[in-house]
Amino acid sequence: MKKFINDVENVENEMLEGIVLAHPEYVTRLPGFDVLVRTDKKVGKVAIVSGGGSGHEPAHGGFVGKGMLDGAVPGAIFTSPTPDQVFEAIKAVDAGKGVLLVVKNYTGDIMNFEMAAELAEAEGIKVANVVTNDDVAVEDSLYTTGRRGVAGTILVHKIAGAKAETGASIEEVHATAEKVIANVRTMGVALKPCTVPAAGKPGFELSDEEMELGIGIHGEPGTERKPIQKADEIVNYLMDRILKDMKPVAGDEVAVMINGAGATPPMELYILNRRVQQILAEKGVKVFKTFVGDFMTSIDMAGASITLLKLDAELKELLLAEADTIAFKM
Amino acid sequence: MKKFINDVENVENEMLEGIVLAHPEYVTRLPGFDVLVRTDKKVGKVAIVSGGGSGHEPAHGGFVGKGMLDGAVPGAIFTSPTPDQVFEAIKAVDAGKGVLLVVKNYTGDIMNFEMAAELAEAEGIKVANVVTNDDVAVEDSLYTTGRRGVAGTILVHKIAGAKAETGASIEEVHATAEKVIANVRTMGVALKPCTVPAAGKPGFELSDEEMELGIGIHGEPGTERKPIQKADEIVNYLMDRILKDMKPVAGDEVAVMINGAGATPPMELYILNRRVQQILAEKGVKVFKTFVGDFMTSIDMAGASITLLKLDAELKELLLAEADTIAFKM
Amino acid sequence: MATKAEVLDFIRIYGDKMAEHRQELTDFDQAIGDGDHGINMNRGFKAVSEKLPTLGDKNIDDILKAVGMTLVSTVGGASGPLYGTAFMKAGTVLKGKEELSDQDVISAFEEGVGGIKFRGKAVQGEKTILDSMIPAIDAIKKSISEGNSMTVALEAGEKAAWEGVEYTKTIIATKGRASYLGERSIGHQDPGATSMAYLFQAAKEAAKKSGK
Amino acid sequence: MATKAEVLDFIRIYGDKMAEHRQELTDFDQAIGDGDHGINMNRGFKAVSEKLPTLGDKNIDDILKAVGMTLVSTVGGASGPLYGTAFMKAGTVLKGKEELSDQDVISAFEEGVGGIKFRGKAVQGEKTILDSMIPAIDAIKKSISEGNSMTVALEAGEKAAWEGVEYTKTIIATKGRASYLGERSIGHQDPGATSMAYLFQAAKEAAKKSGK
Ligand SMILES: Nc1ncnc2c1ncn2[C@@H]1O[C@H](COP(=O)(O)OP(=O)(O)O)[C@@H](O)[C@H]1O
Ligand SMILES: Nc1ncnc2c1ncn2[C@@H]1O[C@H](COP(=O)(O)OP(=O)(O)O)[C@@H](O)[C@H]1O
Ligand SMILES: [Mg+2]
Ligand SMILES: [Mg+2]
Ligand SMILES: [Mg+2]
Ligand SMILES: [Mg+2]
Repeated sequence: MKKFINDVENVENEMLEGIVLAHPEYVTRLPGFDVLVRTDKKVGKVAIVSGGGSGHEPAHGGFVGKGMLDGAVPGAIFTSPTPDQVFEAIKAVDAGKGVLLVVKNYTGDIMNFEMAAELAEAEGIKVANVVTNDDVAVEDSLYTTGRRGVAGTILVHKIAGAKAETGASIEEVHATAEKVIANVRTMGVALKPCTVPAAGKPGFELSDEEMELGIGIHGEPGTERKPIQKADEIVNYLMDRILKDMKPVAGDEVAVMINGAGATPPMELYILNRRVQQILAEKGVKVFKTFVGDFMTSIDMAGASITLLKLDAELKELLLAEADTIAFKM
Repeated sequence: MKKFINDVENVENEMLEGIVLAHPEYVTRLPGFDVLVRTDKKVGKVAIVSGGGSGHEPAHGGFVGKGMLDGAVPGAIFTSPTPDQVFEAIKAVDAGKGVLLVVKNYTGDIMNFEMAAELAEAEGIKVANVVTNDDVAVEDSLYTTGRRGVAGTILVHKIAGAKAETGASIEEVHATAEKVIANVRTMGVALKPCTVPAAGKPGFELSDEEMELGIGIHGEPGTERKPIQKADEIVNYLMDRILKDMKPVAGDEVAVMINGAGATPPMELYILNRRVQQILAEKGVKVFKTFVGDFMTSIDMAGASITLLKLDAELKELLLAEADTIAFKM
Repeated sequence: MATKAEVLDFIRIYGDKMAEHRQELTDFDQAIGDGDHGINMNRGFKAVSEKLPTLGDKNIDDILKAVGMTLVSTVGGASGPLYGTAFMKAGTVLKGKEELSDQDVISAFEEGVGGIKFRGKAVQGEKTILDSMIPAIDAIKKSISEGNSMTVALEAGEKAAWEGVEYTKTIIATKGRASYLGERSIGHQDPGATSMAYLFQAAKEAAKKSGK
Repeated sequence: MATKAEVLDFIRIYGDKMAEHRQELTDFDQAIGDGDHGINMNRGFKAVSEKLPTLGDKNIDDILKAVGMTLVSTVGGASGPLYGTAFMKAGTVLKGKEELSDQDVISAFEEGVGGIKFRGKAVQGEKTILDSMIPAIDAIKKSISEGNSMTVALEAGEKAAWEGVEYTKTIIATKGRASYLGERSIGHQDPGATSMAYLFQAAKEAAKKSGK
């Protein structure tokens, strides 16, 4: 394992220290907790809290700031944060208009955020929550826990955050977040696995000729392991799955996010994007806005995901609204 | 070689297509050339052009836009662009107030940009140039071509770009750029080499226990190959070299850039940053602003560099001035 | 009758088992989850064992609640809220007790499993903790109703728990991370069901030690 | 006298050599530079060979200038401006010529090396193109002044060029990428000096072929 770290037990904490030392103008750490909150707490608005395991940087602390999140709760690497941490975040960011929790659809995340919500409600704080589940690689059926929440979560942060910034009620912010979730779809692919520092070795093995299609953001298995293909063919496969689920029609408008998994250079992400845009153009689907970069990583995995979000007038306006965070500015 | 690419010969072109398709609101490609220019050409200001080999994304096309570059000329991977391409960029961005070329100190870059400048001057365009040379790993002596230009170049773009945006003359913009160059220092380290797509295999070999200190942005050799150490020890070494050269005193103010080489996740960059900030605090050097992320990559190298820029009142103001580009917003 | 000392002993024994089987549970989770169940449980019970010395003068209900809260705030993931809720709920039903009757023990288990069901929204047969816990409790209740001692009943409980663990190898996971695997989860034993079987093993050993 | 056909032949032969030695030059550059010198030169001369058919009715000066411009706009890196400038400068001094006297050939080489010195700001002994080019030109001038034919002079020139290449193994690079290596550049031959030695080899072969 080759990493810029000190001791494996201190990775999460030292990373948090590094973030706060780098960006004190954006984020402040709650003393004694693994919680980042906006340095310039905004009053008179619904607050938004998100989180999950660490290892997805810049998610979620990188999206704390004007127009996105008010608080981020990073757990241990790939492990959901505990309710007391989330509860502390909720208390810190609440400005009297309630707190929306944006949770990715994993059993652990859901239960821990739910317990935090119960604690907060017991203290009289209004809490609502949404569960993101954009990963089309996993079937959403009676026999699964449903689709995983992956990179599309960032667009929920962006749009719900913009809605909150308008002074909307928690019910309105909640409804907008649900609208994003209903319209956002993602699928990913990995070329090389990631290494959890404490594990010291990759979470799974891929030969030099293999890729894993439909990978999750913790390296969970996907739909297929295949011989590695050309970028365009990989995109064809992923887009096929996304479009089958999303069913956009000519004239629809979408936002596109090409997300890097941590060890994929921009060069490759742009080559993927090229084919994504070609396919959408062929289908007559209009691209309103494109984001390319590392938004929701899987530590040092070499891989990428494609996210499409179908837009209406409200989502378009909110997508372009001002955002000023460490890793997302608009 | 595991990469999201199609054919190795098309990497540069398909990447450029991908960039333009992603961000038409920021950059436009000159038809028939490998040149990106601002989509919203600003008149009444000095224009700034930079470039060099491809493989350093987001540099340089990612910094084209308000408050930074007016044009970027990406050559083949790790190969400086040819004079005709640079000349075309100069002609396209010139708004009558002259064009400043920001060139990294490599023989090839210097000669190709110089020839382009000669062509432009022959057409009556006012051209000035600066050569960035922030890499303290290479000795600056009579017996070398001087220090290499590396990640500090991005801060030259930012500050010279802000100066140009004020409507300053080309002489003024040039002087400000030179001031940044005189005050910016960088040193890098690699854990894993990069693979030029056309080569198909890594440019150098590092065993699982080794790192290369003082690495260049094309994987050029550095000062030492050593057994891999803890992040804090690596930072101690790099900072020692930088500070010895820069000699800041207590009370000085600096900007810090922790730059990722392409395959290094934010997690690790922030752990490096933590120690950088500790050292500066110990020395009484005040950190005015910190940037952490992939700014000047080396394709898919796992590595990082630390850049310090000593600031005065002018540089501080210009550093914070508005910038709106694909990869750098302020 | 179970004394407070026996309850504390049970918690200590279970904590030791989580340390001992840390790698085994993690390996089971590596196969069908994210490879951290043993790490998670061990982290939680290490925190519990640091807390135990401060709980000596508390009633049993407060002890169990404190264990649950500690698990909730140190384990994370899916098992933290599940085990944490189970201990907290068990505490709630034993309000003010310094000793437990057999019926109290059964009530505590039933409240615990109720907490897990409530929190995890799973039912038996989904390849979870419940698949060893529910049969174990049923076996204990049956044994006590047949007039056996709690030690004998816990022996029957542990046996049923391990049968439940075996059963998890034969079914598809439809809850938790293992559900992403679909068919591919068959053949593997569930880590959570396994850690729960060790809980009944610990309870049995604590009861045996007290010689009743 | 060198005819236009001989000049075109020289360019073709040199282009073939750059294709043939592509990997060798790249390997030399891998050792002390960035491993692309053969790729660069080959790319440039492939473009030149595509251009050549359109230059048949041009004068020699225009042919050389076109070669130089093609190199400049296709090679990039350090060698593009250097070789490109050399050909362009050589063209400039041969204005309007359809045939070249021995003196014309010498002038062309001298203008060429002047262009490289101007563009690269290097002097002899810095482990560059100049280290094979300058001794080669000196040898050619000496040979001609001794009354030899251009073919004989070019033979002497090539020999001197390869001696220059050998010499580059003994010195530290102080220009170009190899200069980052300092002492470590000793022992390796310079790729640019090598590609320049092939240029004199190509000139010699073209002269020999024409049988003069
Ligand atoms: N909804 C649920 N109800 C009951 N048990 C569950 C549920 N979801 C998961 N589990 C149990 O949790 C175990 C995994 O725990 P752990 O690995 O610690 O958490 P995580 O899955 O978050 O990494 C599974 O083996 C399963 O027994
Ligand atoms: N200033 C210079 N003057 C003359 N020749 C030079 C100079 N700098 C570099 N060279 C030559 O260029 C060669 C390298 O060319 P090439 O590999 O094509 O370009 P790059 O170094 O940009 O990759 C070196 O071997 C050396 O002979
Ligand atoms: Mg987990
Ligand atoms: Mg080169
Ligand atoms: Mg797990
Ligand atoms: Mg080279």
